[in-house]
Amino acid sequence: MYSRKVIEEFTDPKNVGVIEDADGVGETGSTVDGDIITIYIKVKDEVLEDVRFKTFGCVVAISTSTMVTQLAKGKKIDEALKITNKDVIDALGGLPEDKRRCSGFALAALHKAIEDYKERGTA
Amino acid sequence: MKRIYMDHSATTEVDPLVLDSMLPYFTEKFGNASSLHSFGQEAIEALSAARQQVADSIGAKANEIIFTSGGTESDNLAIRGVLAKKKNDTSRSQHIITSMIEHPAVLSTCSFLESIGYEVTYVPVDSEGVLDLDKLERSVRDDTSIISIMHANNEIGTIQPVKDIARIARDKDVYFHTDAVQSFGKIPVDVNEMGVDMLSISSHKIHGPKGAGVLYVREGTELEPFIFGGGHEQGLRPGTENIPGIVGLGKAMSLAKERLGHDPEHMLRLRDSLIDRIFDSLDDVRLNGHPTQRLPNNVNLSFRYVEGESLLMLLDVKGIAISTASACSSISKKESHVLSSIGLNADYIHGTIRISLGKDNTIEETDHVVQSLQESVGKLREMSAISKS
Amino acid sequence: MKRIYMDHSATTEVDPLVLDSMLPYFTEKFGNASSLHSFGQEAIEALSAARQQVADSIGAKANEIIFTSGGTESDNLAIRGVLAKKKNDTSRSQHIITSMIEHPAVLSTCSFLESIGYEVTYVPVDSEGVLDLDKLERSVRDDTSIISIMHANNEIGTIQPVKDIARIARDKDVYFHTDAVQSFGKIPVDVNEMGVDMLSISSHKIHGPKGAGVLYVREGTELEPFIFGGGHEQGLRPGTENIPGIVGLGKAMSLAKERLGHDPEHMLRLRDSLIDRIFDSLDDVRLNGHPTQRLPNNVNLSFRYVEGESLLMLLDVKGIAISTASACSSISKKESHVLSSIGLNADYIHGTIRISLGKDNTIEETDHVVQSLQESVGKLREMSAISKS
Ligand SMILES: Cc1ncc(COP(=O)(O)O)c(C=O)c1O
Ligand SMILES: Cc1ncc(COP(=O)(O)O)c(C=O)c1O
Ligand code: FES
Ligand code: FES
Repeated sequence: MYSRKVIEEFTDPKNVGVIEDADGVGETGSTVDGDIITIYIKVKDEVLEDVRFKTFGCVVAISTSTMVTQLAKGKKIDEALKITNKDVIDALGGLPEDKRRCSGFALAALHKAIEDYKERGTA
Repeated sequence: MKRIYMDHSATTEVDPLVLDSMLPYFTEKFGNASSLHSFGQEAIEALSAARQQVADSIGAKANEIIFTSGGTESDNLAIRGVLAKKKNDTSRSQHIITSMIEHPAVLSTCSFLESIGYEVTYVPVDSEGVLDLDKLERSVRDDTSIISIMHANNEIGTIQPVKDIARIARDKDVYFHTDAVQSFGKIPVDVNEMGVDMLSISSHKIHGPKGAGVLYVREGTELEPFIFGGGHEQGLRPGTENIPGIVGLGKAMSLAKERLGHDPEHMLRLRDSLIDRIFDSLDDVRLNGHPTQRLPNNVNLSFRYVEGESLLMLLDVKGIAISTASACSSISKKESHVLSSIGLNADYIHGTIRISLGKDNTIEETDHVVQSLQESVGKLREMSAISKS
Repeated sequence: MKRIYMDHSATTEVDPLVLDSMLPYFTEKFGNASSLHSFGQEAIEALSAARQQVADSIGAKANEIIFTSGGTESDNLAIRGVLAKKKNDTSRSQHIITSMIEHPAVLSTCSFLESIGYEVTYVPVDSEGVLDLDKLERSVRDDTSIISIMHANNEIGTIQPVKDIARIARDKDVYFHTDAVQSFGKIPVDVNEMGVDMLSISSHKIHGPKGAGVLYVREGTELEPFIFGGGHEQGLRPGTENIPGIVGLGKAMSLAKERLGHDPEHMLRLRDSLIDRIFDSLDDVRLNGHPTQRLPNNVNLSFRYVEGESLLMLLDVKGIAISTASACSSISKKESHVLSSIGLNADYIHGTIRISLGKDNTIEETDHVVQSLQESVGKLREMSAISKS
C-alpha cells in the first residue's frame, strides 16, 4: 500500500526535532483529528538554513513531514513557497488515494512557519 | 526475516489438518450436493458429517446448523431473517435491540433497518466494555423482535454476560442472537448453556478457510432467508454449497473444541505476561477492555503521544503483524466506535493497537514484541509534537 | 469402476492448476486484505491480481468486478442492488422484466420482490427456449428498472440473443443484467460485445472452487449492497474476502478464456456425436432446446415411457453421472419450469435428462454412455406401464 520510499522515510526520518531559537514556527492539525505537525525554521539571508519537525500522526503525516523539511532546507524562502503538494507526493514515490487528504498538512505547517517568520520581521 | 503474526482476530492461518480434510473435495469428491448420482452423494455425506461436527462443537443438533459464506452473512441472516418472518405481525416487528460496540456486520445491518423504518436501541457499555444489563432490560418493548449482542468484542476482547441477556430475552419472549465470531475456540460456546436462539461463527477466525460461516438457529426459531434461489440449507441459504469450505469449517470447529482445554490457557499466559511486561517497560499506557472478563488472546493497548498506524508500520518493518482498531476499519482512519463507546479520550484513541494471540505464538515471540514495542513507542514519542516535554 | 462424469452444468472438478494457485493462500499468505501489515498486503496483491484476471477474461475493467460467494448471490445483488438504489425514485423502480426460464436465483428473487410490492413481467420463450424479443420490447414500461435475462439456460442450453436484448434495454434506458453462469467458458463472453450492464459468473461451474462468484458491474451503474457490514468490495459486498477462493476463480477464468479456442470445439464434437448416436439407437426421443443456438456442452433429452430419476439411477449404477432437470430442483420432484415453458408434453417432461459435457470427457466415454442409455432406456421401457405395447 505504501511505496518503498514512504516506508524508508517513515522509518528513518531526517530533521526530527525542535529548533530552540527558531525564526518561525508553524503548526497544523489537532489532537481530535489525531495529527499534529509542528515545523521550525531557522532563516539566514532569506535562506532556510535549518528546517525541523515534530509530528504526532500516521505514516503519511510523518513521511510528508520529513520530506517537506528535506525539500525546503537550503532553499530561499520564495522558492520554498513554490513547493507543491504534488512535489512532496512525487518525492515520496506516490501516496495511496485515500491518504492524500493528510498529505497537505506538513506543507501547510511549513507555510505557517514562514508566515510566522515574516510577521516577526515586520513586528 | 521470520515474521511474527499476532493479528488472529483479523484472520488465522488454516490448520494443516483442516487443509488436508478439504483437499479431496476440490478434485476427487467434487460433486454438487443437490445431485442424485454418486458424486452428489459424496458431497451430501461430507455436508452431513461437517454439520454434525459443527453441531457437536457447540452443543446443538445437526438440523439447527445453517451454513453461510461467513460471519457477516450469518449476522445479516439472523437479524433480517427474524424480522422478515414477523413482517406481517406488526405488533412484534418494529424494534431491535443491540449494543453500541457490535461489529459492523450487525451495526450496518441495523442502520439499514432504521433506514427502512425499523427502530433500533443501541445499549451502552461501561468503561470496560461491559453491557449495561439494566438499560438492556428497560429497553425491551412490546414490539421488540430480537436482541443481538455479541459474545465477545473483536477490538477490546470484553466478554458479555450472555447468560443474563438470554434470561432477559426469554422472560420477555424476544429472540436472542449472539455473534460468537471472536469467542468460539477461546472460551466455551455451548448454545444451551448460553441460552441463545441464534449464534454466528466465522470459519477463518478459527483456523478454518475463508468463505464459510455458520448460523446456529434453535429449533422452532422462525426465520426467512434474505438471499433467494434454490432451496438449500432448509430454504434459508440458497446457492451451491461450498463443500470444501464447509468440510474445513467442520474440521476447524472440531479441533478448536478438542483443544479448548489447552490452547486458551496457553494464550492467556502469553497475554498476561505481555501486558505485565509492557506496563513495566513503558509509561502512559492503558489497557482497554475488562481486565479479567476478556478473551484470553486479546491485548488492546493505548499509548499516549503515539499514533496507532505509525506504530503498526514500525512493528511491521520489524516483522510483527498486529492491528490498529479492528481490521475492518483500519483502511479508513475513522475513529473506532468501540473505543469512543467506552469513553476513551481522543489522545488515547489514536494511539491504540490490538495484539491478538494465536495458539501457535510462543513466549520467545512475545519477548521480541515487548522489546520492539519499547523501541518503536520510544522512537515515535521522540518524534511526537505532543509528547510531554 | 471408472466413473464417467457428465454433469458439468451442476458443478465441475477444480482444475489442478487452479488448486495449485490457491494453496499458498490457505497456510502461507493467509492475511486479511483489510490488514495494513505485510500479511494483509499479500492478500491485497492476490485480490488485485485475481480482479485483473477476471476483468481481462470478460473484457471489463478491474474496478467493475465485485467478488461474491457464488452465482446465486451475484444474481441477487444485481437485481436487488439496482432496485435498492432507485427505491426513492418511485417513477423508475416498480417494474422488473425477466424470462420464464431463468434460474431459481433470479426467479425466487423476483417472487420475493413481488411479495413486497414490485411488479415482474415474465417474458415467454418459444418451443426451443428462445426469448420472444417482441414481447420483451413491448413489456418495457416507464417504471421498468431492470431487465434480467440469462445468457444461456442451465437445463436446455439455449443461448439467448443478448445483443438484441441489450439494444432494447439501451434504447429504453433500462439496466440489463445477464446470468452467464452457464455460458462463460463455453461461448465468448465479452461485456462490451454483449452490451450488458451487469453479468453473473459462478466459479464452481468453470473448474474453479465452490464458494466464489463474480458480479460484473459496468462503470456508472448505480447499485446498493444487500448484505451489510464492513465496506469491502466498493461497499457492495461486505465480509472478509475469500482470498483462496477468489485466487482460484481468477485462475479458472483465465484458463477458460485461454482455452476458448479449443475446449468448446471438443465439447461440441462430443455433443453432436452423442445426439446423433442416441437418436440412431433409440426411438421416441426428443432433443429439447435449440438445435444450434445452444451451449456446446448441453444435451437435454426426453425419453418417452421412461421416468428421469429412474434413468439417472440406472446410469449411476453403471458409473455414469448425469442429471434430470437442473441439479437444484432434482431433490424436490417438481416439474421443471423450463420444460413446461417450452411447452413440452407431460409424458416427455418426466423422462428428461441432461447430459452436460466437460473439457476432459472423451469420445470413449460417450461410447459407453450411448450404450448404457440404450440398455437402461430399454430396460425401463420394458418395465413401464405406459410404453407402447
Ligand atoms: C465480531 C465479528 N463479527 C463478524 C465478523 C465478520 O466475519 P466475516 O469476516 O467472516 O464476514 C467479524 C470479523 O471481521 C468479527 O470480528
Ligand atoms: C444459470 C445459473 N445461474 C445461477 C446459478 C447459481 O450459482 P451458484 O450455485 O454458484 O449459486 C446456477 C447454478 O446452479 C445456474 O446454472
Ligand atoms: S495525517 Fe491524518 S490520517 Fe494521516
Ligand atoms: S412415485 Fe416417486 S416421485 Fe412419484
